[in-house]
Amino acid sequence: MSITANETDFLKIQADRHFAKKKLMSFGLPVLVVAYLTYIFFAFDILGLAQRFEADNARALVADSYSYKTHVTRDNRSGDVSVAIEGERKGTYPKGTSPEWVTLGDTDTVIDLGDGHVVTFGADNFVSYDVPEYGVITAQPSRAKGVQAVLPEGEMPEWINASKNRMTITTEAGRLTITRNRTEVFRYFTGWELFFFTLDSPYHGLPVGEVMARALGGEASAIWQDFWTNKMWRHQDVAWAIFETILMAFLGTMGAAMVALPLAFLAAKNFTPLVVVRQITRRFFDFFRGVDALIWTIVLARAFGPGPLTGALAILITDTGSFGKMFSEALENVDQKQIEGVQSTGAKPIQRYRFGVIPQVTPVLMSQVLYFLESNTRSATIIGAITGGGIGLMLTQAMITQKDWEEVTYYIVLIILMVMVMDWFSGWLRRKLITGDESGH
Amino acid sequence: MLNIENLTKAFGPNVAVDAANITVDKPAMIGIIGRSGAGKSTLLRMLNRLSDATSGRIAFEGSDVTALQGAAKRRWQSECAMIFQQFNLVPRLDVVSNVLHGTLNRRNALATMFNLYPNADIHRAIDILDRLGIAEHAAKRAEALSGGQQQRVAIARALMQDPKIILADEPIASLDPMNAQVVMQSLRQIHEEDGRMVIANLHTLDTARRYCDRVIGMRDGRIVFDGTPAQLTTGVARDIYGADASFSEAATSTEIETLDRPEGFKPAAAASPELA
Amino acid sequence: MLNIENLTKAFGPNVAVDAANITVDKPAMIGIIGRSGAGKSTLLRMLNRLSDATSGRIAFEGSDVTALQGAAKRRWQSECAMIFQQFNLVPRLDVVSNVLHGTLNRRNALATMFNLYPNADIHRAIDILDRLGIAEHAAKRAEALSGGQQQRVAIARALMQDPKIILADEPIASLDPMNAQVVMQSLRQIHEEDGRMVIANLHTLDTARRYCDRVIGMRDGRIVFDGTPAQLTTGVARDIYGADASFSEAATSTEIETLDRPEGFKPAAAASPELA
Amino acid sequence: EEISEFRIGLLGGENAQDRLNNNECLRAKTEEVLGVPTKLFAPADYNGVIQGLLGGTIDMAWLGASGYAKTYLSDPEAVEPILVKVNVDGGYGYYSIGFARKDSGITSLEDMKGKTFGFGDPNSTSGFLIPSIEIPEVTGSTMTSGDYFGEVKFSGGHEQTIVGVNNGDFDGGVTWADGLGEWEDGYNSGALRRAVDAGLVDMNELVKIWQSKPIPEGPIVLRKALPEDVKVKFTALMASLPSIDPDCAYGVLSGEAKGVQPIGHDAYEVIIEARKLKSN
Amino acid sequence: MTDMTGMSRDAGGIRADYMAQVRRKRMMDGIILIVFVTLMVTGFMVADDRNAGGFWEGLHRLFDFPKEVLGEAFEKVGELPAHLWKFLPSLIETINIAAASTLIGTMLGMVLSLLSTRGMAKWPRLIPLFRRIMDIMRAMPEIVIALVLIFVMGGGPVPAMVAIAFHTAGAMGKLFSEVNENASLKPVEGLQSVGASWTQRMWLGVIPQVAPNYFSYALLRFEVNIRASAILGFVGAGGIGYELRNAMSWGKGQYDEAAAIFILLFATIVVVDQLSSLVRERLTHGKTERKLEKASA
Ligand SMILES: Nc1ncnc2c1ncn2[C@@H]1O[C@H](COP(=O)(O)OP(=O)(O)OP(=O)(O)O)[C@@H](O)[C@H]1O
Ligand SMILES: Nc1ncnc2c1ncn2[C@@H]1O[C@H](COP(=O)(O)OP(=O)(O)OP(=O)(O)O)[C@@H](O)[C@H]1O
Ligand SMILES: [Mg+2]
Ligand SMILES: [Mg+2]
Ligand SMILES: O=P([O-])([O-])[O-]
Repeated sequence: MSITANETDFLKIQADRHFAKKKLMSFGLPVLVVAYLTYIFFAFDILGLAQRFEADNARALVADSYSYKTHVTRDNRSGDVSVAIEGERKGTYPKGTSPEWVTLGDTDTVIDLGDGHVVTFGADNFVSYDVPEYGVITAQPSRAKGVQAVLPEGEMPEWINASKNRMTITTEAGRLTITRNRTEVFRYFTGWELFFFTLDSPYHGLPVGEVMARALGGEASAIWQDFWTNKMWRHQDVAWAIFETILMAFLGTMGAAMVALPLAFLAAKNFTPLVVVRQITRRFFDFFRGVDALIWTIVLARAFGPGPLTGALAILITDTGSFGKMFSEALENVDQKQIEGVQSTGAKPIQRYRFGVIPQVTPVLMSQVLYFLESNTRSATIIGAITGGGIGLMLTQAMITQKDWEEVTYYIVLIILMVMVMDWFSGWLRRKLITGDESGH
Repeated sequence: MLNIENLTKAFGPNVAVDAANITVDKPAMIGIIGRSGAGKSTLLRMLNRLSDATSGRIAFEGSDVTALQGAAKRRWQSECAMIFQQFNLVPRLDVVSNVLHGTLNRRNALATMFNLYPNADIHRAIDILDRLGIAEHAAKRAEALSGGQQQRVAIARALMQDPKIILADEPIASLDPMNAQVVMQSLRQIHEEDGRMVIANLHTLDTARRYCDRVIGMRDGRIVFDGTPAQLTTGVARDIYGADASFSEAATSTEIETLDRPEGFKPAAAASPELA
Repeated sequence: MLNIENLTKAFGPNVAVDAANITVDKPAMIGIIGRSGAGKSTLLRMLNRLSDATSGRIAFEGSDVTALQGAAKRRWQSECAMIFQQFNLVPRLDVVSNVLHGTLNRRNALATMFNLYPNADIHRAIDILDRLGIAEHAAKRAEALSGGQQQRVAIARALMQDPKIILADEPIASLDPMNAQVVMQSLRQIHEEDGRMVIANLHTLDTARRYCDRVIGMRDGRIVFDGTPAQLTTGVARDIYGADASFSEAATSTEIETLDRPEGFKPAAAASPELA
Repeated sequence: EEISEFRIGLLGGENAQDRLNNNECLRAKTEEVLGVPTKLFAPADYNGVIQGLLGGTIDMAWLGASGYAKTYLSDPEAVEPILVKVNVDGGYGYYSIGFARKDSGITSLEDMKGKTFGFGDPNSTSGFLIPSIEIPEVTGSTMTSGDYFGEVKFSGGHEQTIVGVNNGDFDGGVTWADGLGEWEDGYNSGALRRAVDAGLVDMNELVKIWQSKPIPEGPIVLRKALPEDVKVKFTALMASLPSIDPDCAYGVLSGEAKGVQPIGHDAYEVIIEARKLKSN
Repeated sequence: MTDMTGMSRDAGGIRADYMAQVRRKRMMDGIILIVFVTLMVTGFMVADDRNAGGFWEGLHRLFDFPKEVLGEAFEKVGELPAHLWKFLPSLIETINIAAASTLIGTMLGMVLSLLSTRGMAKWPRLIPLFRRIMDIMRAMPEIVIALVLIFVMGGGPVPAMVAIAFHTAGAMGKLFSEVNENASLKPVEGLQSVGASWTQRMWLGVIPQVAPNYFSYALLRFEVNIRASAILGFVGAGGIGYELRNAMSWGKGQYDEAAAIFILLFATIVVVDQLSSLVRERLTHGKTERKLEKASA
């Protein structure tokens, strides 16, 4: 026994106290966290939110992201029937043509929704919908009398929503809406329709092999043209938008790095002994950084108007603040020995910086710049949504109008890919430039 | 009580332990010697189930240790304490907490995360530290201790497990001779006083000779010697180490006495050797 | 040619160099000894004009070095090369680039910004490296070299300056004995072959004795000894180092020979000391 | 003086790309008429276009009445109205429509007491300015949150208001419609109609709770600093657009219209006064 | 010193080799420089061309907008305190969004990072899976998630919180796993040898080692998230961003409010920034800074 029993007892009491304190600590932190989250739970009204949660919307969103619908519409005033993908003008079938599940007759139009569901547009605005295991629903909308629906006997099922002037029938096969002015049928399909070619293109609906064969047969540029200018998916504009986004990030980040580097010397203790200059520079950095790129965008919009340049300048200003701070910290950490070594040879101050300082800080600076390049690609998406440029604007607008969720999905996938590619690219550059540089000129 | 049968571990084409057979009938202090790469660590790690055997079997008191999984495996680990060359303590935590880690397997996981150790355990931890002569460091962070003290904390953690077997993987290799001695003494004492089985990898012959009841020699994964220290002649040692006649035990010695060698003082010579 | 008169440097109340007077008439190899804090580095730094003297004067070949400013001061620095204990190279740049830094003062600033050195300079740099026996490392990064090699690169940079004086601030303090010898040999050879003045701070007496023509001893900022190595008796050394009679030169020696001391072998003792 | 470029600003309300597509024909025609490169810009909100006009980076836009008022109040010398869209019925007005969900049981502004009310964009005439003046006349109270309505919020735009009401985020909201046609179709044109056409809402599930007095259609404006001949040429182009290219006019004027007719600053004095009233 | 007396046999060869290397290097440097300059210049020209207003023509108007805002703010400086008070609740909401999402995101990121660090992962085979998950979480801009959630569950702070937390989890997961890689596995093995479960090994063996770094990163992230939550307010997720957008877009007449909001936002960011650098300094004694650089290098 190295120490007396007394001392051991003392140690035990001490340890007990120590552990009591530790218990308090290890309890205190989680308790604080839980308390805060509880506060948030109530402050943010999560319960109320759960009630308001629109499962329908979520379902619509998910369904729409991988499917599309084709509208068959009859104008009840003129009697004209049109078929359009997503109900858009640019997806409309040329007059007199239709997909094979729609049979255009002289008076009757028969729409086969599959699984035995058949909708028929008859004469005088008459509509009938044969729902298997339920019966036939008919209606004859007119300006004077409203929709005039006739349903099979029994209680009206909840998938039918009818009032005097409007009726909507929603089934698994599709949806029928009748108002006094219009009768409209939706049929849903899986996939992103018209992704490659729109209906007006001769290549629409051709099998891949056939298109390939034609491409080899000298039609490649026409095929590319039809795909590239696809009105529905606008691949050309999307490509430009992605490019603009990356351009904003690139110009902003690199520009900021170039502006920040000389300024950082002014903010570094070991290079600028003057406290006033240092403090002023630092406060400027704080200001540039503290005002978010978003606000800079608004400020700059007056001078430069909407567009990618404004976004790039906003990123440039914010990042000058961030880089300025980080660069000056890196500069404060430089090894004085190397500088002194260069200085002792009688080098001029600028040479001292060039050989004593720059080689030391390049790896740090470079990796920070490249890291920001990637993260700014994401910021540029958001800034674009506000200044009017890039993929961000396309995305937010598609979301706000809340219809083309397949386009939203398309943009989201592209954005994620873009950011991941930039992440990979900046990582690759970092490895190439920093570790691969053997002589380090 | 411990039966190792044809225990084999292969890393790819490389066989680290090759059909090892060891039988231990009653608690003993066993030293395993052999040169670097002989498979000593691998053998101990399989015993503690830190790594899985490729084939073969370990049986302890009748039960098949190699087959244990999940909770049962962790149960076994708690009965078979391990001491590492690098101590493997949590450096930022205090000594008592490190020792209390020995009880983790017995205690409720959630409780241990909140440092809810029973007071009795805390007191026992201090008693064990006291037994090993480092009670006064109880409240310090493990990283603040010297190597020898850290290794004793590791032993304390092992004792805290109240294990049937203590495995020690080169427990003194990172220590200076003075500390090495203290640590080996502690292990011996634990064996003698508590009657626990101790299996220690050692890389010096003299340590094995002095502290162990039985010495096992390994070479290239195979057990090439198993006997009493007395049977471990220099010739046998050369076989184990694959050394030639120039082999001298002193090269591997960690005895304190051998360090206090008299030094002849020689004034700086004026002649300078040719450069290049 | 070099006249140091009453050179003084004070850091606040602390006088690092106190009215030093040194006169050198012809290129010599001078060693400055003294214990840590004696003011050796400060003296050399004032000579190179890395720091300014508080008072006093340095004159070289008639011109007042202490008064130089701007371009003239940098001109002087280029004529008075400095070698540092920690080499002070730019580790990420290759060896030749580091050596070429010796020409910075002579070359156009803009050209050097883009690493545009004349080919003749590059060739000379490689020749110098070759002379110092490290030409084969020319293309490597400085940080990839061993300490001794790095110090030779630093010497190459100094030689690249084609200086009249080479100042070396404890050039071998970071090196192992083998490398220390190579570096000191190089400095001596440069002195002898090129006839350049070398002033080296040294912290071991035997090095100063072996390589220098003249030894200056400093204590607490003052020059307390100035003479030939032969005059540097153990008594004088004790004075310089402020040591008592137990002072033994061996303690500071970096001689290779003194390391190969014979070792007595003593077999392991069986007795084990009590635990705790 | 000469211009090197002509820049058209497009107000929100549709997919940015749809807006660009709909106005592409106008861009091409303008380029032809003016002989300078012409570009379209579609910022995210009303303010984006207004800032462009104020800063001189956008030369022409079709503003809402309130948007014009804002531009005028910020800088009277920035823009001048040239033309206004005339509806099929010959008038040039539309309405701000208050609406709610049918299943909420709300049928009038009285029922909205203590409930959440949604405006659109702060710069919208029908989505904010007019209702913020006319609704208090009905309720006899201010539009401040807690005064009459439990909470008053800006949704950000007409589309967001409709979706917000439909989702229950707002108990009621205001948006624009031409007031012609049937409720169940979402009227002949307007934000409701677009939402119905897109399948976003079912008018059966909504009820009208309020309607404003007619609101003057917003003006097509040109930057005042433009050279006179540019103004003349462009005005002529716009004025003749419905007759020379009805399809293009349909896209540019967001639906059926009888045509456009000249209009001056005076027509918006009322709106400007209204807007001044709302500024503190 | 034989080789000091004259040029050694192979010095000529070394010379030639080095000169060749210098030439190669200069050419590479030149090419990189030209490529970079070209990218910058043409990039600028393209952006300038696609922008409504040009850079040079707009430059003199740079201060028009700030002048307008500040002019009005100064005019009505008396109302400023009232405005500040009025918008304080929105600011608190914004800070709460940032704090809650940082907290949740960090905790999630912690688990993800432990699951995707070699030597610590509970299911080593799933490491690539967890890494990809983190990549995707990181790549997803907050605004995208927020807008989708606003559609599904309506406006308010929760969509913003979830969106930011999601992104934060991905970002922190990556940073944390870099920290984990520098942590010693010895304590983990030590705990494994006593029969500790995975959770115990992580909590007692890893967390104590990495906690200061985690904490420092989390604080840094908190700052970023305050800005992010202000931005999301701009697109309809509540908080101070919503107020700012309304005031800003109304324009003249409410610029004093915009200025007040701006002051609040800016002050918050500066305060948090200063506080967090203070705490981080204390926490790691400058250790993390260096680690950060290493990690990013
Ligand atoms: N995780 C592993 N993966 C691959 N090979 C391994 C691994 N662990 C050990 N080995 C190999 O197994 C053989 C035995 O290693 P082991 O560590 O058991 O030797 P040792 O006797 O403990 O040596 P030392 O004295 O160096 O600790 C060696 O050849 C080693 O390279
Ligand atoms: N930059 C400085 N600021 C303040 N005091 C200094 C500075 N440089 C040196 N000193 C002081 O001046 C005295 C002499 O220092 P100097 O470095 O010249 O000693 P030295 O003989 O080179 O010692 P060493 O062997 O440790 O290098 C010391 O007391 C030191 O603390
Ligand atoms: Mg081993
Ligand atoms: Mg010194
Ligand atoms: O100004 P509005 O067109 O939105 O009424």
